Order: sequence, then C-alpha cells, then structure tokens
Amino acid sequence: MEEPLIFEFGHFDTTGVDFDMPEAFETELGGFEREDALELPGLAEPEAMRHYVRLSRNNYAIDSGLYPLGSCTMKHNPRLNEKMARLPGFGDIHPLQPLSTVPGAIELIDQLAHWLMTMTGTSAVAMSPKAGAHGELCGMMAIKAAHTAAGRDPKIVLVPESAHGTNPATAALLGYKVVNIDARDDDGTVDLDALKRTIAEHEGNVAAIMLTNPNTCGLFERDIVEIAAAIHKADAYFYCDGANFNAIVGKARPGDLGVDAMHINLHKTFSTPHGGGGPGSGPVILSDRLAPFAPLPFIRKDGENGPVLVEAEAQLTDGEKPFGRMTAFHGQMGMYVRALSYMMSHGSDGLKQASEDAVLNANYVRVGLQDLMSLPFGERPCMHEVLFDDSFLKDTGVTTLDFAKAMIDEGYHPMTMYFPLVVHGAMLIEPTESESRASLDLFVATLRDLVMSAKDGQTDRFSGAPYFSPRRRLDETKAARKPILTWEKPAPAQAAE
Amino acid sequence: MEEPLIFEFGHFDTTGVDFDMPEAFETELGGFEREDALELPGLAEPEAMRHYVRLSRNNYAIDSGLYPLGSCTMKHNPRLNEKMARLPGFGDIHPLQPLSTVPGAIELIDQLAHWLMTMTGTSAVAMSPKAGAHGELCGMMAIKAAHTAAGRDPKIVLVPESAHGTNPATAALLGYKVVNIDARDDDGTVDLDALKRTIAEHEGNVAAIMLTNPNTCGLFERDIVEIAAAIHKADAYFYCDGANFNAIVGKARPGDLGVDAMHINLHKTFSTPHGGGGPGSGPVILSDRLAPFAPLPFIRKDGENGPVLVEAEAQLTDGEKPFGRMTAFHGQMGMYVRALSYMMSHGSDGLKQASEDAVLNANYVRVGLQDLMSLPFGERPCMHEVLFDDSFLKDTGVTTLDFAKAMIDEGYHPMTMYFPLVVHGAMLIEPTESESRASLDLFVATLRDLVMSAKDGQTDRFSGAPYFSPRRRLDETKAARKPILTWEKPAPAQAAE
Amino acid sequence: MRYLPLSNQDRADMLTRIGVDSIDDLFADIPQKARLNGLMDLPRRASEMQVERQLSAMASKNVSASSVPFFVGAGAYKHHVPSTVDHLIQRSEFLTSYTPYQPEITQGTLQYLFEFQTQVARLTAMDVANASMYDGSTGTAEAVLMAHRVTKKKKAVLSGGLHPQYREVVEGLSELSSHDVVSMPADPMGTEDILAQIDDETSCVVVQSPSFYGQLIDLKPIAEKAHAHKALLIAVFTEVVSLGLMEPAGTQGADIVVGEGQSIGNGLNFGGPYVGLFATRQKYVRQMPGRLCGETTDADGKRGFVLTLSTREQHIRRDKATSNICTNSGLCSLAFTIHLSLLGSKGLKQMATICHANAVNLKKGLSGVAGVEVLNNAYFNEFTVKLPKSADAVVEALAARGILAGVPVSRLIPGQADLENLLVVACTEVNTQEDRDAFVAALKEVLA
Amino acid sequence: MRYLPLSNQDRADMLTRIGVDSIDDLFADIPQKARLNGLMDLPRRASEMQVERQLSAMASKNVSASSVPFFVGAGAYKHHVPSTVDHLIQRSEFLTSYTPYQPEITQGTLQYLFEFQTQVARLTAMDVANASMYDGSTGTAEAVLMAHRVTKKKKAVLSGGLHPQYREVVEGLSELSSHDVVSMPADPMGTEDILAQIDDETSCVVVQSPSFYGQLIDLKPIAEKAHAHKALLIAVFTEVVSLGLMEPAGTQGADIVVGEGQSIGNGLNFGGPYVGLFATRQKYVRQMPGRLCGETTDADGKRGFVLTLSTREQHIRRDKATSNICTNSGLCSLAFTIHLSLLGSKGLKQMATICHANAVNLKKGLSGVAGVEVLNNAYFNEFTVKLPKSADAVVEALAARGILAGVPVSRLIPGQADLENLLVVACTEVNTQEDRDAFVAALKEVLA
Repeated sequence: MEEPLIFEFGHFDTTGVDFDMPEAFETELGGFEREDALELPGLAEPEAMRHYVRLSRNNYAIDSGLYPLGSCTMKHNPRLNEKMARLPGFGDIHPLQPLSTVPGAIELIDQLAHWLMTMTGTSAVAMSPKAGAHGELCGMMAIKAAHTAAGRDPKIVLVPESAHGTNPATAALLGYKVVNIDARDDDGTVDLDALKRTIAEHEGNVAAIMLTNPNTCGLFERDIVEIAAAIHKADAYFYCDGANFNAIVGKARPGDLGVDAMHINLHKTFSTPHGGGGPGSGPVILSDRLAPFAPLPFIRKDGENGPVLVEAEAQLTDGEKPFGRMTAFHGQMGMYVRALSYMMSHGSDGLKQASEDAVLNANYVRVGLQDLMSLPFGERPCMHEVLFDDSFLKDTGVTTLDFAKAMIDEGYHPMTMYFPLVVHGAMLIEPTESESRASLDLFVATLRDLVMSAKDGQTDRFSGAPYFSPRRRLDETKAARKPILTWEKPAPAQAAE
Repeated sequence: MEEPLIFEFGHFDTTGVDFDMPEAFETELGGFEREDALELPGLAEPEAMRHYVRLSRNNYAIDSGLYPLGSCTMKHNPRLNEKMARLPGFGDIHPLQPLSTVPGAIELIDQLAHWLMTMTGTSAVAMSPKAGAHGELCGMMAIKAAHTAAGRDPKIVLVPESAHGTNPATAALLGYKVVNIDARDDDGTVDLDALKRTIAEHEGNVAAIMLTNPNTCGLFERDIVEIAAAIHKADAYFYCDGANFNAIVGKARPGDLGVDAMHINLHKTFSTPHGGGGPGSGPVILSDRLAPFAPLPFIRKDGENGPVLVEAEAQLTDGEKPFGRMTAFHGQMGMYVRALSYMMSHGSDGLKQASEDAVLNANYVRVGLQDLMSLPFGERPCMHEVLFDDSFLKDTGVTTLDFAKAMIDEGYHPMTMYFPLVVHGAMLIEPTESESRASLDLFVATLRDLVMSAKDGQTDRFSGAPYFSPRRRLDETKAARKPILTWEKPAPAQAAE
Repeated sequence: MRYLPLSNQDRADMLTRIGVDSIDDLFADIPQKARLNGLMDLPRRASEMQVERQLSAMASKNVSASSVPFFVGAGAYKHHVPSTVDHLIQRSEFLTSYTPYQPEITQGTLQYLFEFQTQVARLTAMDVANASMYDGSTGTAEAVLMAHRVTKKKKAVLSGGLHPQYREVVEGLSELSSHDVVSMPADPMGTEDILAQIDDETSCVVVQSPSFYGQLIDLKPIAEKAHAHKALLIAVFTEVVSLGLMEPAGTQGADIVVGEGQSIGNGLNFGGPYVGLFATRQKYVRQMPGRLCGETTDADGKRGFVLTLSTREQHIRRDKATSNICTNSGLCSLAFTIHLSLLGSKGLKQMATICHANAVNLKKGLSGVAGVEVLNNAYFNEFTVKLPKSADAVVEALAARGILAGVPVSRLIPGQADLENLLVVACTEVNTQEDRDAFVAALKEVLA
Repeated sequence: MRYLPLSNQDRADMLTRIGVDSIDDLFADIPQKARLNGLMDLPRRASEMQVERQLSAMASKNVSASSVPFFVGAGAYKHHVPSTVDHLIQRSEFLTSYTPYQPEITQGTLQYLFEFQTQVARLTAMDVANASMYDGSTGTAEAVLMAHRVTKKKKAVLSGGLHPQYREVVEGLSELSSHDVVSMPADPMGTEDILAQIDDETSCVVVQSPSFYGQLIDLKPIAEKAHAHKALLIAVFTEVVSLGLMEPAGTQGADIVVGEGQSIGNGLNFGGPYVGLFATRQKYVRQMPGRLCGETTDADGKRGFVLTLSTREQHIRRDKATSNICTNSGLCSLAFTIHLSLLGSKGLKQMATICHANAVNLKKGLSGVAGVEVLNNAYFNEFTVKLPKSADAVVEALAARGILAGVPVSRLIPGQADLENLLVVACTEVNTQEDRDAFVAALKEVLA
C-alpha cells in the first residue's frame, strides 16, 4: 500500500486541531490580510497519525539496526536524554524571559561548558553554534578576528584532501584561499615535511590549518604535536575538525595537542539524536589566544556571583572582543540538555570506556574483514572507524555503490562510501561502542558473504540491489535534471478520481 | 533478519541498569536468601531498544492501518490521553497514600463517574472492575447479592447464542445455569415471545438476562424495552453487555431502556489503548435497585463536603450493602484519566457525532459490499458493525479463514471471524468513526477484488495466505498439542556456537 | 472535531450512497420514546489545550510520590523505571495493537509474551506462567478458583498475612460462588498457626511472603501439610523485586505462585493498571486461567508464536471456561518484560539489595525513636512499626510535614484496637539517606 | 555502564582476536606525553535516577512559560502544540535515522521533507523552499550571502525593524567575509525611509514584517525600488503563524523569504533547536543554500524522493559550495510539517485569528493604563509599548508578581536612551482573558 502525499488526501477545507474561536472583534491588521487562498490540507488526527507512522516505517534507524556510517557516529540515543530535554524547566522556557527566571538554564549551559573544557583541556568554549559546520565557521571567524586584531591579513588556509567538505567550504566562505597539504602515501596522514614546505612557500600568508583528528581515514595524526608547533611558529592557528573526537574522549585532550579551536558535534560524540538530518549542535572550544574573540552570547565567570550571561556589546569588559554573534539567542539548548545528560550518565569512567569500546569494535571489524576486503594502508590498528578501498572488487564487475546497496538487502544500512577522497572507492565503517560483539559478528559474517558472492561473479545480487527495500534504486540524475521540489496539483486530465 | 529471544542473547551476567550500591551492611533476611541461580538476561540499553523496536515492527496496529475487528472497536487512540495519564499527579500517586494528599484523584474518578452516569441515564456506577469481563462479573455479583438480600435464590441466567463468550462464562463462575434464548431467524435479535415462554418455563428461577445491545450481529434489539419489562416482571435483572455501547452514546441511554447493570469497556467506547491485549477497564453502571450492592471502594456524595471515598465496611452508612470488593485499590486509574480526557475532548456533541459516524461508516461499508458478499439478515441498516456470512464463498473452495488471511496480504488486519456463532462463517466488520471516506473506499475496493478473485477460482491467493507477513500461517494445532510455553536452554549438542 | 475525519460533505454523500435521508434513519430500531433528542447534559467538545488545563489542574492537587520522601508500600511500590521502558511501550505497534489473535501479524506481541512467561516462570521457580492477569489481587482470586478445579474441593484457607484487600476480593467472590473461606486474623509478626487449619476439606492455603506486614514466611512446612491433605499451596507476593534476592516460592513447594508485578516497569497510577503474575506446575497448565502464548512453526517452518490452549478460554469454551477473563494486562506486561530484560538477574539482585539495605537502615533509625517498635525480625523492604499512638494520626501529621510515611493498618482493617497503632513502612531504591533521616526526625517531632 | 554492551570478557576476547595485548596498544599513535593517564577530573558515571534528580533540580529553578501568564515573544513564541506531534517525532525511525543519503531506506524522511518544502512554498507564496535551515537568524545570513551570489554585488541594507540579533548575525558574518552592510537605526513604528538607502551597489534589502516591534510593513514599494536597482528583496518573519492570516511576502515581490518556523510544532527550548524556513523563486534554485528534496522514480518506476541538486553542497562541491551548511533542522522540520498537516490552512487561520484577537484585546487593556502608549497601528500578535519608566525594571517587577510581560528592547539594544522604556509584548492562543487581565492589573500596580 503506497502512502500518498498529504496534499493527495484532499482535505483542504478541514482541520485536525480544535480551537475556541473568539467573539467578533475589530482587526488591526492595517489592510494586510491574506487575499489569495492558502491551500494546505488539514488532516484529522487519526489520518495524520497513520500517515506519519507509515512513512516512518520506510526509514532505517539506529534503533532498528547497525548503522555503520563512518564519520557520522550513529550510536545509541538514550531516551533518558529525551525525557530530560522535555522537562518544562528546559523545554518550555523562552530565550528572552528575564534572566532572573532562568538561573537553572544558565547553570546547565555553564555545566556543559565545564565538561567540554575539562574533556578538551581548554579554558573557553563558544556554545552557540547550531551544528558542526556552524562551529567550524565560528572557529574560523574567531581565527580571522584574531588575525585582524593583530593587524595581520593572511589569505591562505591549509586543508588536507581527506578533510570533510565543510572545511574548505567554511574557509572559502570567509574569503580564504584553500591550499592542499600532501598526505603520506602509506597511511594518508599529514606529511610533516610537506607541511613545513607548504608553510614556507606561503610564508606570512597562512591563516590556519584545518585538520581532522583522528582523521577521516580512521587514523590518529601521530605528528600532531609537531604539526601544531609548525603552524604556531608561522603565526597561524590550528583548527581541528572535532567530528571524530568520540574516538579519544578520556584518552587525550585536544588542548594538550596544540589545538586552537575545535568544534564538537554533540550529535556525534555525545549522542544527541541525528533526527534524519538535524538538529545538531557544535560548540567550539578555544585556546587562550582565541578565547577573547568568542562570539556573543557567552558566560562570564564572575567569582562569587556565579556565571553571568553576556548577551550584548554594551555588557563587555576589558579583554572581551567578541567577533559578533553566530545566531539569535543562546544556541541549541535542547541539545545541551541531552548532551549533558549523556555525559553525566557515562561520567569520566564511562566516557573513556566508550572511546575504548568504539576503537575496539572498529578494530574487531577490521580483523574480521581484512583478509577479504582491502585496507589501503595495511593491517595497522585504526581508531574508531576502519577504512577499506575497493581494490578487492577489482574485476568483479561490482562497484562500491553496488556493494553498498546490496547491504541494504541484508538488513544493513551501507557504510560511508566514496569518502574520504584520498583512497579509491572508499568504504568507511564506524560500528561505534553501541554494538555488541554478537552484532559485530553477524555484520562481519554478512559482509564476508557479500564479498565472496561478488568474487564469485554473482553480479545480479549487486547491480540490481536493493531488491527488498521500500524503494528500489532511485534515479538521482533524473531528480537533478529537472528538479521537482514541491507538489503540484495534477492537471485535471491526470487527476485521480 | 530474525530477532532472537532475549534468552538467546546470552547476557546472563550483565545488566542494562546502573545502580549505586550501598556499603556493606548486615542483612535481616532471616535466612531466606535465594540459593539457586536466577538466570535472566540483562541487555544493555541499546540492545534492548533494538530488540523491542524490531519486535514491534512485526505487529499490525491502528496507527498503521484500518483494523476492522467487529465488536472490538479499534479506533484512534489520541496521544493527548497518554500525556494526561502520565502527569505526575495521576501517574505517580500511590493508592494508599493519605486521602488528604490525593483530592484531585478522587475528583477525577468522581468526574468520570458523572460522565458515565449522565451518558447512561443512571445514578450509580461501580468503577473498580479491571476490564469488561470483570465488569460483567461485578454486575452479576451485584445481581446475585440483590437476590440474596431479597431472600431469593434463582438459579438460571438467560443468554442468547449471539452473546460474547464472557457472558456464559461469568454466569457459570457464579454457579448459575445458562439457558439459551432463541433468536429470530430473520435478524438474529431476541424473539420476545420465545423469551416470555422461556421465562414462564423457569418461573421464579430466572436470576437475570445477559444481553448485548446493540447485539453482536450489529443490530439494535428493537424490543429492548419490552424485554426489560418481561425480565423485571419475573423479578429478574437485566444485565446488558456494554461492549457495543459505542454505537449509541448520545443517541439513547441504557437506563431509559430498562437496563439494571451494564459494564462499559473504556477501551472500546472511550478509546483507551488496547495495548496488545490490555489493560482494559470496565466500570459498571447500576440501576437504583442494584446501586446499594455496589462493591467497595465507592465514592459517596456528601453534600457540602464533596465526594468521599468509602473503602472499608467500617465506613458504611445505612443502605450501603456492598457485596465485597472486585480488586485491591481503586481500579484502573490510568485508564480513567485517558477515558475522561477522551470524553472531555469530544464533549456531548462530539460523542454523539462519533456514534453517528461509526454507524454511518459501517453502513457505507455494507452498501459497498452487499452485492458481492452475503448479508445473513438482508439489506437492512446496521449499527456500528456489519455482519456478513460465508455463503458468498460457497463452492469457491475458499474458507472464511482463508479469506481473512488473504486480507493480510493486502495490508489489512482481518475482520472478526466465526463470531457471532448465530450465523455460519461470520465476518463481522467494524470500521469505527476514525476512518475517513477515502480509507473506507480503498478497503471496500480491496475486499471486492478479493471476493471476485475467490469467485474466479484463484484459490492459491487464499489457501496459502498470508504470503507477505512477518510469518506465514502458523500451526496452532501443533502449539496446543504439546505446549511449549517457556524458553528452555537447548541441549548442548543443539546449541548454537 | 479533531478525531473525526468525515466532513459534513462526506456525511451527506455517504447517506445518499446508503440510500437513507438522514442519519437518524440508521438509528430507527431505537424505540422512539427512548431516543435522546438534543445533546446530553454534558460539556461540549474541548480543545486539547482546554483538556490539558483542566486535567492538569486536577492532577496538581495531588502530592506525587517523586516530590516527597516516600515510604508508602503495602502492595504497590515506587521504583525507578528506566525511560526506555515508557518510550517503548508507547510505540504505535505495541500501544495500538489488539490481542494477537492473528499471529501472522502480531509476532511482536506474541514473542514478548513468550519472553514474559519465561521470565515469570524463572523468577518464581515454577514450570509455566501465563501471559498476565489484571493484578495481584484478582490473580489471587483466580488462583483459588483454579485450586478448587484441580482439587475438586472448595475450601480456601487464607493466611492473616495476606493483603487485606486481596483477602476481601477472595472472600467476596467465594461467598457469591458458594465456596468456603477460612480467613485467619491479622498476623503482623507471622506467628499464626495456619497448619492447624489445614484439613482434608481444604482445597488450598493462601500465604503471602513477604507478608502484608513485611514478615518473611517459611512456606515449606505449609506446603508439606497442604500436600499431605491433597490441598494446594498458593503463594502470594506483592513486591516482585523481592524475588531478586529471596528464595522463590517455587523451590519451597508452592503449587501456584501469584503476585503483583507492578514494581517492575510500571508506575503507581493510584492503584491501576497493574500486572498480575501467575505461575504454576506443568501438570496444572490446562486448569490455568488467562492467556497463554506458545511456540510453534509457520508454513515455511520458521519459529513463531501463537496464543494457545484457548480451549480453556471463554471465547471458545463459554460457560465451561476456566475463567471468564478475556483481557490480560498486555501493555503492563510489556513494561514488566522490558524493564526486567534490562535488569537481568544481576540488576534485579542489585536493586533488591538496595531496597533491603535502605529498609535495614530505616529500621535502625525508626527503632531509635522513643516509643516506636519494629515488629518484624525477617523482612525484605517493608516492615510494620508499632507507634505509641494512632498510626493514622501520625501519618496525617507527617503528611502535613511533607513526608508520606507509610500505610496505617487501620486504613485497610479499620475498627480493630490492636491494629490501630500499626504502620506499614516500605523502602525502595528511590529513598535517599536524607529522605530517611527526614522521616525519623519528623517522627520524633510528631511523637514528642 | 548501561549503554555499553561489551562485557569485560568480550573485551579481553576481542583484544586477543585483534592480536594486541591491551586496549592502549590501539591508541599507540597518540604521542605518549599527550596521553591521559587515569580519569578526567569529572564525576564518575551516574545512574538514571541520579541524572534525573540533578537535572530536574536545575530545571525546577526556571519559570516555565506554561506556569504563568506569558507574553514574551520577540522571535520565539509560546504556542500549544498537539501531543501527536511530540509523539510522532520520537518514533525511533524518525528520531534515530541519519540524513537520507540512502534514499531506498529513508523514504520516510524524504517524503516528509518534500511535503515540508511544499508547505513552506505555499505559506510564503514562493516557488520553492529548501528542507530547512538551522533557524531564522542563520537563514537570514544565508539569504544575504545568496543574494550576493545572485547579484554579484556585496552590499546589504538591513531594515531597522529587523530583529536586532538577526542583524548582528548578518553584520558579524559580513564583516569577516568582507561584505558591506548598511544597518538602519531601530524603527519601532515602521516609519524609516529605507528606500533612500537602495542604490546600484545594493545587493539586497532585508526587511522583517511583522517587524521586531510588531509593526506590519508594506513590502511592495521596497520590492519595486530594489528590483529597479537589480537588488533582491529578502523578506524576514519571526512569527510564522502570521502567514495564516497575513499577505505573504511572495505576493508582495520578495525574492527570498526567510523566517523562523519554531511557532509551529516546536517548543521554546530557551532558543533552540528551532527551524529556519527558506523559500525563493524558481530561477534562483541553484543558488540556494541547504538541502533540497526532489521527486524521482525508482528502478521499478515507482515515485520516490531523493536529496537533489547536491552539487551545490559542501560534501560534493567543497570550497565552491553555495554554503558550508551540512545539517538541516530535520526533526524540527518534521514537527513543523506534522503540526501544519493537522492545522491545514483552516486551522492555521483560526489559530492566527485567535492570536490577533488576543493581541487586540490586550492592546486595549494596556492602552488604558496611565502613562502607557502602544506604538503600533498595524500589527499581528505583537506590538511595542512605551512605558513611563525603564521597561527592564517594569519587567522584573512584573516577574516578581508571577507575570512574564514581554521583552524590553534594551535587552537586545542596550544603552540607547530612546529605547529604554520600550517593551515588546506578544500574545498567542495560549493567553486567556484572565492572563491578560492579570497583566493589566499588575502593570497598573507597578506603575502606580
């Protein structure tokens, strides 16, 4: 049974919400009343319930299966966190009601900031960015503001090819020129010597490096301290993409590694739900050098008076030089509550254990598959995700995409494909610490079966996949060629009865 | 991917709940500590979440499709009601905490009682029964207590063949002999003359009649007032099975029809969720004659002091002669909240409209199918459900059961089958007021297609059905022959690795 | 109205299609004089916001258990339920599904019932368990009826330690079903001589442990005596968490074990809905009341589950059924099984240990209050305290101080002077040291 | 730890299988001196119950909107959201799903996004809408960047009626991206002469209606002037409910319409997460930021949906992308679309009418208080009041009386004497006559 679009229900003159209408009154709308007919269907509650329940059943979810998306960190979302975020004292307070009526909200933000700073070994954090990419923007704006304040105007940001697309996009947004840094052939990490050469080549003109660590190949940048030193020596800043921070929480602190700014994806590392594409939350920790430039609003520690919310320039004191504001209001409060609830639940011991289990699980998958699938950088330990390339599919007639789609028929969401760009036909698997050993065993066995099947020439199993999903393979080219982005009423001739 | 049983996860020495253990202390268990090993698996939260989410996806539900179970009234369950039942002031109060700390709870029960009495035209209601069948038992106990108080000891309860199985079971539980009442051939309703003859035959020995109205053929007992009079004349009581009260709320009041006792299935008429088989709630409205015998606890209206909860015999005043107690505590409070929320939402106008829409929808299905399927009592209007028999399947080789199972493959839950017993191969369809016209049109079209297919000799579509459900047809005989009711650890040889 | 999808246009069109002039033509069988004209004398429909406001106003008049130091037990217990549980039971596919009579599309419900039955059987150390009863009290009454069927006798002997309201449920039904009941007097300390009441007429002996008063009872000698007289021992519990730490009735010779499962997975809800647990020996399975879920295979040979032995049940067997029961406590049993699948035996034992530790700690504190005596020497998480004055008055005075201290025995058994000063006090894992200290301190004040 | 399924035995076995001696061998790439030995200086793990208690204690220090007469708006609004909405967005399949990059198994998300886009396009009377932005303020900044791309110019003119924090977001980003901004002074009454600021250098004009101060603005002349100079009109709103009753910017000539969607489906959440709505003309679709969902067919020819035009996006286009945005506000857009699918145009109009009626009613009440002047003549559900003394002090005094009265303009624009006494007051359908009367009465007291 196919689920229609809400517009195909036809209820354009009904509503599924009851209101008590006021008595007649004189409007004061100044003649701006809507004149055209607004045509939006109003479904009765049982219809709406069924529509969205049915739609949902076409989705894959962590709650229904392993979700091995490398770099995305699809792990368990505790419902305790959902419950806490819905406490009226958090969920039902207005960002601009008097501060005297929301001390608990300020306390919560301050507490979360404390956890983030302690975990990262830093002393400042910009809380308000709305998502990871927004955090990157925030960090890079702080860096640009710091350069400007120092009377400098460097034009170049160094970004390795393995970086997330958001990194170059963010740098470009601020007018920077993006320059690549070469990676070592043997493991895809940054080649320190090449980096030093590149810095020398652009002497005085390098604003920052943007580096993911652990990197998107699932490896820890082992020269990270030296990289930071080289960057700092060039009067540049070290922006770290924190997407993979979940691998090292409790094992190492970015502040100790020389990082100047790093966003933390609360939805990756601290398990606020991905929600089908957001909302995220991307607080940015800042080194002492960048701390003064943190955007409004921020919380000032005021000795005996406790934390004070600073919202406007008129409230600034000496040394506070915010570069502006990332968003209206205070950021993603709802996500803060969930993340803090997650952190408190784990505690220092649980957070460390979670990092260790995530790395353990990834390596367990690695050794379970390395004899059949191809590791681009050899059989060395990985961090929380393991990267394969597609050389094992060579001459099978099966593409990386086919392989991924065939996983769907086995009941799995595919891994991240074709990313990072540094290896050919990348397949990046991140099982996360939420998976049991039994779950990993089944996953490994399933992938082994698929690989054998591919090598065995059973191409039909792949080229036509998926066969058993709510939809077969979808035509993305057709969608892009002449985009249909909204529903249009079919012309009368085509209309259904 | 098949979902294992929790016992097959193997986590017998782990737990998915964190506790803060106390310091060592001296127990005072008197030597009653458990000595044998209790073997219950403790799943980590992500495993448990996934297990139950996956299980749930094997279930059909109102929220995912039309559920045409006659006599079961599967209608929309508003989530407002769930929210209200979870208010701490209702969900988190103890049945035996001081009454001074729960005035709102007493108020709620009193309010609900007021709605029930007003709707039914009666002045008493026993609230505590835990479900419909429990309400029947309560009503019949009140009847027996009334007879006993009057120094009578009649032995017979009259029950028509069309009755729910709970009716004769309840009567038998109290030691009554069940005597059938003949139905009219042309419409399955009670034959008044036959009834009078039966009463005469057992003169002085009839305790009560148990009658469902509207009856299980979906018809209103049109002689109901005369039936009640005949019963009362014989010094007997009229117990009405209220399972189908949802057809007539706001249209007629059982009290006006001569009913002495009637349970109300809050989960049928007032939409508390069925929950895969409960919990239900079955308050019983009582006529003035039966009111004194209502069980403990009950609420006494005490003029200016407001409602008073009477819990124990020591609190009784003149005229209060409870026959005992149906259950510990106060009954199904959680269901009361949901039902009252439902009633308030509808109001007097909405409740009446709901009854009308339920009846309208059933008749719309009737006229949509009556030319193809067979109506045992001709093309007369029905109430909230429409009864077909299987004569339309004659010579097709398709059984009622096959037909029902084939509906599963079309995305529908089957209707009630083989009930009521008064017609051969009964198929009882109750669409409820929650279905839209479009939903009914699709349902009718689907059934028409199935009927045509059966008549067309496509028996495979039926005999092997269902083909597309989480399980194919299950072997119920095998299950009953040597029942396996608990999981046993497989013998080592058979055990999985 | 937000829940009704038909528009007025739909209604008019559908009446036409049906071939009647007005909706009332469809109600023509209702006798004219009994028809309601106009609306019932009740408020008209209300928006969600209005309903929320009115019900919230009512709810806010009640003192919730989580908001105060809380020691009320006596058959219902305040435990912490993981948030996962309430989330999962609200899944549409569980919440809005019917009894699984169509097993092909209700394996979700059936499989968890099978898991539930196994959990309950293991907890109680019995062979089989059913898919739940309404609650512990009605389950006890069903157990007595079952014992009568098994033994073909009709006299039940009820211990004085049985929950008084459970006793009333059994007594009321027995009286109206012409069965006999011998109820022992209230027995706070577990010292009654119930063995003397067991004779050849006896169908069953019903004993609760921990008792209503908190006392742990040795069931073995009672089982022996009962069996010697071809009677069954029905063991009752109201605090299922005790089974994480205590010897189960199954290993002490009980024939039927029945109890309240609310503590695991379910909230207090002012007394309902709860979930009755019911377990027995394999040989009695065909005399059990209630639904049973059994394993089988489907047409493809795959393992699956169905409701089984339904020939015991009313919808098949009618007046010959083992019980008139139709509903079970489905969603509550789901909550139970999810919570227990998280706990496991390890977590359940930890939880039980904390409950007991807190009770031991509170007992020490209360024993130190002048004039207060704790009556029980062996107990789990609940015990009875003898106060120097009316327990009811003390509880009210403590409630006024924001402490809900327990249940006066006189609330359930009024009018008995020797019980007037007895208070049943319960501890669970939700009680903190501060809660207990506050209770002890306030009690001192009230008694001073 | 309850969230971690590996047991210690599992861990040991798995390390053996991997072929390392200890877990730290897997972290060998971390420089020795940078490794943390021992635990971070943070509390250890906590049970659910502990976490609940600590967070509940924090939450209970805040005054929730539902608990008092509430008139705070200025960019976020307290509306009643049907309980169905919050139930549905918590469905596992919505809540715990990823961005729908694998469309075959995420049609649920994709179809609602397509419905969402259509709803937003219709609401705003524009051709196309994206799958949402973080919120209204960041959406406004993205709109400005988009206008720069479209016009290949770099000067934005911001109305004085634009939400001050939206203005700050645009200004900050523009400054650091070397774009130009002309910000008009605060304009409570909608009387500024913005037309005079539009010239050939202008890339876009950003105008909010209803303005931050509640004033309704005629966009048509601004659109005309902008278009005459090849500039775009970016129309902003913060109260999406206004679109149920008011003329949309799309019919007034706007080129980009951007706004905050929180009011529909989403709670206050102290400012986030919210959901930015973003719509534009068909011809600019390839310059839009954010995700887009489009219709297509699958291998069997069935209709289906996919994310499309992703060549605009960072994960494909990297430093040439239209935006660095990656996340949208998925779950908030789901809440929006569910709530709006229940409302329909009929319900939305009713809701908007009540909001306006309540505002009209409150305006009358407040106008009757001595020394109080309402500054706006045409408004929807929000207006600005000039008080005889500091608005901040009045708001605090009213808060102490249990009334949350609105937002002092000085909270957002401190230090400007002419704004010191201005208070922005909002009404929605949640306000009762009693609430409004209480506000008026309390204000009289405070000003007396």
